[in-house]
Amino acid sequence: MRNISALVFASGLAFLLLVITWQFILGGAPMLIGEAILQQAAEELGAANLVTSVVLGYRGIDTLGEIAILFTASTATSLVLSSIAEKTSAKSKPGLRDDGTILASSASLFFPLLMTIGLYIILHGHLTPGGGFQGGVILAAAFFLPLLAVPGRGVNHSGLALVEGFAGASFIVIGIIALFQGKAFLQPLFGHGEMGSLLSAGSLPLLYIAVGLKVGAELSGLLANLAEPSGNGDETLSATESASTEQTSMQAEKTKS
Amino acid sequence: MTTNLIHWLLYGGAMGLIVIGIVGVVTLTNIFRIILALVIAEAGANLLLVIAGYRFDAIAPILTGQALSAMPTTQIMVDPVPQAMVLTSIVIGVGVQALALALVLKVYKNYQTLDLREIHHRMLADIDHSSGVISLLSEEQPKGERPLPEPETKNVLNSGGEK
Amino acid sequence: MNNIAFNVALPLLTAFLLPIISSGSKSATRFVGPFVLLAMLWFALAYFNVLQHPVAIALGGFLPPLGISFHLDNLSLLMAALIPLMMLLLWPYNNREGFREESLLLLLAGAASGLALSGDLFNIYVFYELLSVASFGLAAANRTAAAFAATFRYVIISGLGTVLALTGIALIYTQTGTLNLAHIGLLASQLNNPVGLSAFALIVIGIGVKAEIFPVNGWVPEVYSTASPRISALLAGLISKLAVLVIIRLLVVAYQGSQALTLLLVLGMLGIIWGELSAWHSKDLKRMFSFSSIGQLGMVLVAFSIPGDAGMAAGIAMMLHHLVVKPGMFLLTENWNGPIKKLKGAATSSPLAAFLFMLFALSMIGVPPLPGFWAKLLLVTGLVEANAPLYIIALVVLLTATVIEAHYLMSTALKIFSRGKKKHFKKLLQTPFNLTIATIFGAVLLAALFTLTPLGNKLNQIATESSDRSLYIKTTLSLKLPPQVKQQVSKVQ
Amino acid sequence: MIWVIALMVFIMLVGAVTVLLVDSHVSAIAASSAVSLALSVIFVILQAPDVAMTEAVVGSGLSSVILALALFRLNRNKAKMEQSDA
Repeated sequence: MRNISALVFASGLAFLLLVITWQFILGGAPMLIGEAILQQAAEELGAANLVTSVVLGYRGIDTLGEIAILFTASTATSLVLSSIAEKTSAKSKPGLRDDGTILASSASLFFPLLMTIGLYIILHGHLTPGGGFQGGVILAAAFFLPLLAVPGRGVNHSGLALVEGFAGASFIVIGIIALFQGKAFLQPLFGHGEMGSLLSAGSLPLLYIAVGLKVGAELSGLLANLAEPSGNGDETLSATESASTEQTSMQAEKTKS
Repeated sequence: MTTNLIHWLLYGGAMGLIVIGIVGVVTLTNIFRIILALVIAEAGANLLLVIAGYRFDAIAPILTGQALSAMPTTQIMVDPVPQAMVLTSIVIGVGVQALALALVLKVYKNYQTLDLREIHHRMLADIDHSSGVISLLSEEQPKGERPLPEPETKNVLNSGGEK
Repeated sequence: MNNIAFNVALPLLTAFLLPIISSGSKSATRFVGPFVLLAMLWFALAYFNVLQHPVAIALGGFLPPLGISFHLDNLSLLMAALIPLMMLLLWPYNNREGFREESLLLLLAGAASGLALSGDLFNIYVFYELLSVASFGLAAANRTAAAFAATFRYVIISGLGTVLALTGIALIYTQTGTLNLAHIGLLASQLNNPVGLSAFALIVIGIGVKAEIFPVNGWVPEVYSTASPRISALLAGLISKLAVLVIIRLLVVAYQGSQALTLLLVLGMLGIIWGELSAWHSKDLKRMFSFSSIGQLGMVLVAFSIPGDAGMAAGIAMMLHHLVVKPGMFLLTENWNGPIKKLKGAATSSPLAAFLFMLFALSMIGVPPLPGFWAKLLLVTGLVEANAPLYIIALVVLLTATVIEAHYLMSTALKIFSRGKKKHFKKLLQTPFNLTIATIFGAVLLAALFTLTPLGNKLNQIATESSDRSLYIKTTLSLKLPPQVKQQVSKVQ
Repeated sequence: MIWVIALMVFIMLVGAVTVLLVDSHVSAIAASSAVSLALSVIFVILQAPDVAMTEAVVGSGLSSVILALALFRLNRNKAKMEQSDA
């Protein structure tokens, strides 16, 4: 019954989408704001990569929302995966198989290389393709590789949280500074500099560094959370025990207080 | 002619991905596979967005070489706005995917199955159980396949603190 | 003057810093959240007092169709003020587990404010996603097996909705070449074709996951009965209204044609039928309230599908009424968790809770002097005046639903007030906190009863303002259209 | 160029169908990774280098790693359970 209605829904949707495809005007969209941005962006923001001008300039608050989403996802993931009492320490439980020293040493060889590439991509985000997200992912890979190669090595979660918190906060603080200077929230600061040079495009590179560090720290945290075992199932209430969670949690609270 | 063909190919590809993904989400029963289907549908929507900003014979929206000095540039560029949007939506997708996988791990640990229908039945049984209502779904269930946990008959409100 | 952006920036900033704060001092963690919410309330109310006519605010200093703008009118500011208010009422003051739930709630507050204020389609999508992810975390926060399974289904249905909404936004972009709502409104004629309309349908169904709209509300009963009552109250009371707000903005600004209204009407009617019938059959309070929430949101949708000011007024009235009543009801379930059969004698153990239930139930059914009656009256008169076959059918559905609603709520009330063993409900006296909050909701409802005239006037003012399409467009685009866009627009039209 | 696009769209669609139909989870992850790779090639052709880079790094890299990690833990849970059963 459920399956049939689901199929009807899906086929209806497929039909709708196919009809839409048929209706498309071939030859492209009107591109009203796109065209205007192409004309103005270089002058207004001074970033050679116009996508960066859109990501951090015209649609800066989207990017804020996006890093907030990553943060939320990683908070929620750790809420879901961690044990209630947070007693199980990650270090005592090796997460993955030990694959020997070759992997371990090559991982430590790769670490600085990946870090350099990641930072390079972040720093040149306003000039060439790439930027905070892509570089951040590579940073996360750099952190995660040793963890994969040397099982049992714990992750410094409080360090990650520190980087994550301050990177995210500095994005917003840069936005608020603009507000205190009488500009709009998230309005780019400083001058444009010379187009195409590393020190150009005002505060955009700073924003991208913040985004890169935050994305890197968050994804490392996510990966580490998924890789580490979180106890042996004793921390969640099992199916039959869950009958009266609310009452038990209330009880627990009472005993605590 | 070729431009038309390219358009059809691209739109067809994007719509195809969306439809395949959604059909997968709706029909599959393995919860791990459902996440994969969702990822595919998202990829289709992203492609659709990028196509929306594409123009023929245009270059990427990055100023290089001579264009840096000669502003505004004379070359036609593709629309940067959908590209920025897709950047955002790709990263969002990964966050949601990680959260969904964490939930899958937990669900599997608790119910020892990846079958969505079975999980749904057991979840409903659990809810009935915790609210003290005896399962309403017993007639819909495949009888004899695997027994549901017997709902307790004693009053849950009173048994709360016993554990 | 631009400090409404703080309503988004402050909660996000605090949420980012909360892990660091909590490693420093535990007590600071518990106070900083309510403090930020108070600040948000203050910012929203400050604007509310000053605002004479709608204004638009360009974020990042880029003029609207290019940059993102916030649209401030009475409706969006009302929501922006209600968000911190509801959060303060439903804040987990007694939570000692850690900072994560507080962090998620703050993120929810920031996302909700962004959603209420934003005037840009893709920005709305981003905040909607943030809202979703935060609510996933909160829904799973109970950490029972059933909560995880319910949240997983919620994530999948929301993910499906996300894909549909994103597809819809992409379609709108291919048709109009812009993302700003006001600019889309200016180019609305471009959307009056199959592609534009299906884009609307896709967005309605996609965003409708949170608004509990008919085909995508399978998660509602499961999540609400596995999450803690506070979270259910928040999701049903506040978050669903924000999703509805997005839909009506899109409807008012870009889709004034009858097809879009018909779509909403049909979805709303299906929601009413499905929700009320399921509520009728349900055997425990939480699920009964979840299903009746679906039914109520169906009524809200039907109200908004009535063209003109009348529909807007009825819709907003229904929305606000549900926003007060449903959280109160969910808070009561904390103590009355269990089958309805076993509620016998609940009234003797706590007369206050029983009185509150009676008050909420009567108002929801629409018994004359209570606010719920006036909201439903607006809806009924609107439907009668619309005077089209479909609206008459909707009227019949609505009245039938009211009868069903009255039946199941009153039979529950009879159970509560009948004699029974007292000992079942001892816990009620031990957790007075939720009951206090529920009492506040009840008091608000009663206060509304005594200020009906000023409320009605304000409601009409808000309704006229927010159903005015040209006002919305003018407000945002009066910030000056960039020259290139102006040329292109004149070329297109 | 049209042949490249046609090939990539073909790979993408076949990969997507494979994800739904193939039995093994590992193959499904590989197929979804292939979809992402083909997609990033299309993004390059569509003059979207930023998006292509993100899709390659996130879609076929990070996403597959996350999926593989989750699968690894699922399998280990399964193995543990079978042990305790036996």
